[in-house]
Amino acid sequence: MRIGSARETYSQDEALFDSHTKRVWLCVLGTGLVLFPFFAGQYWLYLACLVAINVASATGLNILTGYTGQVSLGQAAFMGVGAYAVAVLEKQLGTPVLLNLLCAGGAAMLVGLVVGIPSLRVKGLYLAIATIAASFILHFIFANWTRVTGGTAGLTVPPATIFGLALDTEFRLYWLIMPFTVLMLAGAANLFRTRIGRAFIAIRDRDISAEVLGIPLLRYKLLSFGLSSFYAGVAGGLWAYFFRSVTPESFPLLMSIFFLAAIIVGGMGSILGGILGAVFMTLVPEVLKLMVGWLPNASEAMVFLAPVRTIVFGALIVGFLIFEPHGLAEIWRRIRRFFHLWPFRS
Amino acid sequence: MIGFDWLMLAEVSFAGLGSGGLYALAGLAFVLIYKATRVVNLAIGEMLMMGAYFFFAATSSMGWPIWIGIIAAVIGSGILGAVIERLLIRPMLGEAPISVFMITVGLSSILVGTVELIWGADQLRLPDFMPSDTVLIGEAMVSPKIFYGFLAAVALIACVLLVFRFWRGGVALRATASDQAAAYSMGIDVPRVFSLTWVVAAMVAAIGGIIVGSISSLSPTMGVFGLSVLVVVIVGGLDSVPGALVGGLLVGLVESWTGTYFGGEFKLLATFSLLVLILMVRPYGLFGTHEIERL
Amino acid sequence: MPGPTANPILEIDGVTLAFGGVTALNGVSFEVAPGTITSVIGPNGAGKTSLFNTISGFYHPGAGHIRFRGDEITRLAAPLRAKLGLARTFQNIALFRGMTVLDNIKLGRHCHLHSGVLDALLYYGRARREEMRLRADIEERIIDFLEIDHIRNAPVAALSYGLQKRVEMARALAMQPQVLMLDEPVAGMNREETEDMARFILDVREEWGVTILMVEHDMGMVMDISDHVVVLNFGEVIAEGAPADVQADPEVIRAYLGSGNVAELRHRLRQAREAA
Amino acid sequence: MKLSRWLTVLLAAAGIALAPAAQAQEEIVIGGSIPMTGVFAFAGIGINAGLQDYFKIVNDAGGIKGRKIRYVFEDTGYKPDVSVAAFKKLTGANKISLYYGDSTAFSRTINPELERLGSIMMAGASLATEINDPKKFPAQFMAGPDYSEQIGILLRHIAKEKPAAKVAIVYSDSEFGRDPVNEFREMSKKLGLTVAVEIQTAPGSVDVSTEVIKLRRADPDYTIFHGYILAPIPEFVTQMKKSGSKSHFMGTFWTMDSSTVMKMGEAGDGFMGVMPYRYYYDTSAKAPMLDKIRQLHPEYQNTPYLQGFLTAMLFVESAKRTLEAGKPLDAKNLKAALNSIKNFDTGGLIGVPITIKGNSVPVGRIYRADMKTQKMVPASDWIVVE
Repeated sequence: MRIGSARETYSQDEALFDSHTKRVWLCVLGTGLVLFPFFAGQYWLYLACLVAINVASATGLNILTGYTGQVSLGQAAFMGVGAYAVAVLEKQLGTPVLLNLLCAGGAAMLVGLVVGIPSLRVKGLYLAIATIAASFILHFIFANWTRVTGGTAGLTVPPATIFGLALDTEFRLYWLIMPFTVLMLAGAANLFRTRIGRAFIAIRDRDISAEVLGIPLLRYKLLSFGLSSFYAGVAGGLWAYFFRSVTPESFPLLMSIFFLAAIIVGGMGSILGGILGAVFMTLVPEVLKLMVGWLPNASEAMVFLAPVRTIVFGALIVGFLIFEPHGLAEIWRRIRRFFHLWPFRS
Repeated sequence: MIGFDWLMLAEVSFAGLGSGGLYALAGLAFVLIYKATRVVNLAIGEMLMMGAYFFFAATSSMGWPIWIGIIAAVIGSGILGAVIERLLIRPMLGEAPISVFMITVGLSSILVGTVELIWGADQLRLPDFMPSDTVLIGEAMVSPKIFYGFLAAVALIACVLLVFRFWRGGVALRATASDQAAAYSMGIDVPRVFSLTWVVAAMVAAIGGIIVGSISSLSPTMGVFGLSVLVVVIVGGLDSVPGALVGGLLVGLVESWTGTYFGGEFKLLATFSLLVLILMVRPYGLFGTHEIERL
Repeated sequence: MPGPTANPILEIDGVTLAFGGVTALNGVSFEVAPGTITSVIGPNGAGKTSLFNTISGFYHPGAGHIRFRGDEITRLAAPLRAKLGLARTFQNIALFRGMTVLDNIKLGRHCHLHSGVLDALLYYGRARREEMRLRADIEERIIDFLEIDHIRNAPVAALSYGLQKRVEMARALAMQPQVLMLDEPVAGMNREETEDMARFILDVREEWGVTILMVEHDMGMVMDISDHVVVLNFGEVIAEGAPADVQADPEVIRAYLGSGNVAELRHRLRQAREAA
Repeated sequence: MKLSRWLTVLLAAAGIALAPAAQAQEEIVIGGSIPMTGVFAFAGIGINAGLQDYFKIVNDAGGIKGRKIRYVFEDTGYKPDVSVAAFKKLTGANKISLYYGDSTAFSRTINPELERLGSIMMAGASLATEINDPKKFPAQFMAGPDYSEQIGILLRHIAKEKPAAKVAIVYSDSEFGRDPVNEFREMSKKLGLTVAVEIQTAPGSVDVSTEVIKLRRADPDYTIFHGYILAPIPEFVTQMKKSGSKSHFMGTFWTMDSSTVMKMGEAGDGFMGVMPYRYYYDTSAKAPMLDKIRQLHPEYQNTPYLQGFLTAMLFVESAKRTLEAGKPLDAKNLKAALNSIKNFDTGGLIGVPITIKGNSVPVGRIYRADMKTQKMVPASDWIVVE
């Protein structure tokens, strides 16, 4: 049980992790993340990197959809822009990794801004549909601007090299991907402690009155679009370094739906939600596979794995929307509250 | 223009109008749902797919005759529509339109998975039941499936429109569409109208699915068709039946013209560019109500 | 009628607003003197909220001018008006339900803050200092003042109607307004809450030196605290002046007792339909 | 003890705990990312059975130089990222020497990893032209002709049957579809054939009648379909035949499974295509290996099964040659052993002895659909691409 809080200054009260317990757990988590690669096998490292990339991208989408209320089904396509940017820069110019990743974010941001322009004309669902259109148009460009993108065969990406060290194993890539994700998460969390984050939420909750309170709608919607696609672009860049092969088919519409599902399941408008959702949705197929493995006639049941995965994916979206619209983050909060009051109330 | 193959243009245009008729039919199913319940149904393509699979199950697996197969598919889809409405859509009454939209995204995934679970992911062929001799309109040859598919679509659209014009349930639906609260106060059972709309739309979609499935083939990826339908209804206007019809034909024409004169890879590009253009210039579509812009 | 004020902070000059064929405002003119409490009254449907929406920049008038401290703002976008110092509350409360009370209030300061995206992502240096200053300022000047310190971390959705109104006022104050526009600040409140609110309004003027423009139905309160009253009916100003003068104006009485009721009825009907 | 030493001990302990269980020395582990589910499941299930069957045959006969084969695989659902995950999982837990991959995207994605590891030779379901390049893909091969070679075989057959014929290609707008289009163009020119038209179809498009109109205008003698499994080929063929076209229709490997072609119905009669292996029911020549398969399975086994089976044969042959030379099983040695295969008898799976110079087995034969007997019948001799 926890009683009271002894915060004495506003800055203590405004801290991201405002209690001692939270900070302790954060340290534990941080240590865990640092030690993880030394203990985990390459498969778990692989999953960890993939999860980290998905967390970064889902967090970007959460900024736009969860916090600003603009639904986008183009997140995967924006990741594609980032991935191609990295592939082209790394292949043709051989520029440094960090610069490439920033350029990837920048390129995706520019594209995102262009796509976001309809948001001044249309709202809500129309925008979602416009982003579907954008992802198909981007796919067309990836597949047919052969001179730059390598056409349908795509591009093969040389390994990221930092100080002459080629990051060609999961173990090494982990040290590139995980810090980036952590930084991006910290950035997003910070964002919502400031006027810009508040403006986003205001636009989501009541976009007209937000304007009267001094928030220029167009500018902030575009800003949100830009930031979200910047996140997608960097995540896509990391994706390119991770998979080392970028093709138009690497970023299907289904992947955008995956990210949307991740933030729905995790909890829209919550940084924690984006993390939980992306981790959960990335691992669900693995868990299902494990579960099928336990069945007595596993090899026969395996045939049903893919369809069941698809159904579970849809059912998670539907189930969370109907029964727990605030997602895993809310469930987490409830569990925590339970322990704060425990054993006096349950 | 000298040397321009006008006959080819005619044939291509007929083909475009033909597939446009199918778009219009699917668009109609979409608009029905939108008009009555304000749900943007991204799973429309998957609902078509379900109808086609029901038809496949009835004819190929059960060995029933074609006509019974069609009726079985329509009834099966109707039940499915009712179930979807009751289980997924009704709990979301009063929620943000975007949440309901995402429910339909999840629904499409559930439907695809179910189909894969039952019938597998392989491509299947529906039994041929349309006349297979090439149809001649003037000198222009038209694919029989497209031609009869178009006729069937037109007949069905006419049927649905007539029903909604004169049947009591249709009147209730239109009343609900124009003013839910007023419909309530006039004693119309609005939840039942919702349910009814989903049933009817699913039935219409089922027929669309049977035609589409027999023109190409049957597979769990058939839902992609729904994306073009989305373009159709945006172009026509989400809440406009004539919009869906005109939009369907327009999209069909645009697709076949670009496919012919630019190449297959430009088809989707053209469709979605049309969508973007409409969104920028006339977001509520060619015939849509201006109001719906404020979704 | 009193002559024009020497240096009005807000001038409404012949403002006309029409939706389709319906004229909501027709040549409305009046002035708001700095440091006063000016109330706009009138039967329902008289155009009061349309007037507020026009002043805050939702609607752009078909004719006429709006001037703020002598500067033309008729065509200015809403956010820029906010920055100039026009703050308002809403008739049907427009708080952001996804935020806490504190964040709602902080939001009001938006246009006076400067941190950019990079500052925000890093939350270091400028952004941090600015947010801390903001917090301190809000705590000391607004939260204490409006006596809402016990709910600062509560989500707004959980609050009572009266408290929500108060939070909305806090947010408007956070905008550092020169003119505070209150749209029915005490509607739906009981007597005690109304008295509290009236006290706050007077205190705001005293302590902050803010000019107040208010739409209100509670005649008791309007007559008690207003310096100047403007009466609208059918989109036109039918009277204005000191509370006592207005109260005695025969046209005002007629508007409220006579045809006004029909308009009120019609308006209520329309509202009911919109709500459904 | 100092912290650093503690850490060292801790890490070492973890290393022991998590290290793959020590392998029995004599086992040879073969891994696979197999699409048991998803759009490519019909092939994956067959491939898996083919691989398993041959490994069982070898193990029952005592293994490779006394070393038993252990085959481990994971389902991928035909998704490249899942395939990669499966690869990581399997290679993390086993010391794998040979691997079967399920798609071009996977082959390409995993290639740098294969080069880095240097311990695994991989074959796969991808017959992409790009993979058939020993310089870029030194550790990979395919147990059949690549798509360009398949097109080459088809065109050679056409040039022989009807010199200076008009040929057309219809392909899907995908990597798979676009793969051999250049080769089609160049080879047609080389063989003196006229390219009537090249038609690209949009993915997921419902109706191909506009494309049919185009194709009909071009009036080709031969039409080659590539980049599809089944749809929209039947629709093309039916509409073309109904409009009076005399064109012959042809397909490539993944279309050519007997049951797939038979689904075309009547319109499919006479449909031809390139097949690197003998069909299950082809008894026109002596084929001891096919007899063995028929013994194992009285029912029809599809062409992906044969592909898996032959891949397994080549895996085993390479491993055997490497071990016989007394060399360790790594990518370089395995690949060298594979490329040392000359005039190898496949037990009749392929009608001619094969020689593997590069990354492919450039042999094929034209088969034609006979709807009366519901079988594919040979329409040409075995054609070897030089």
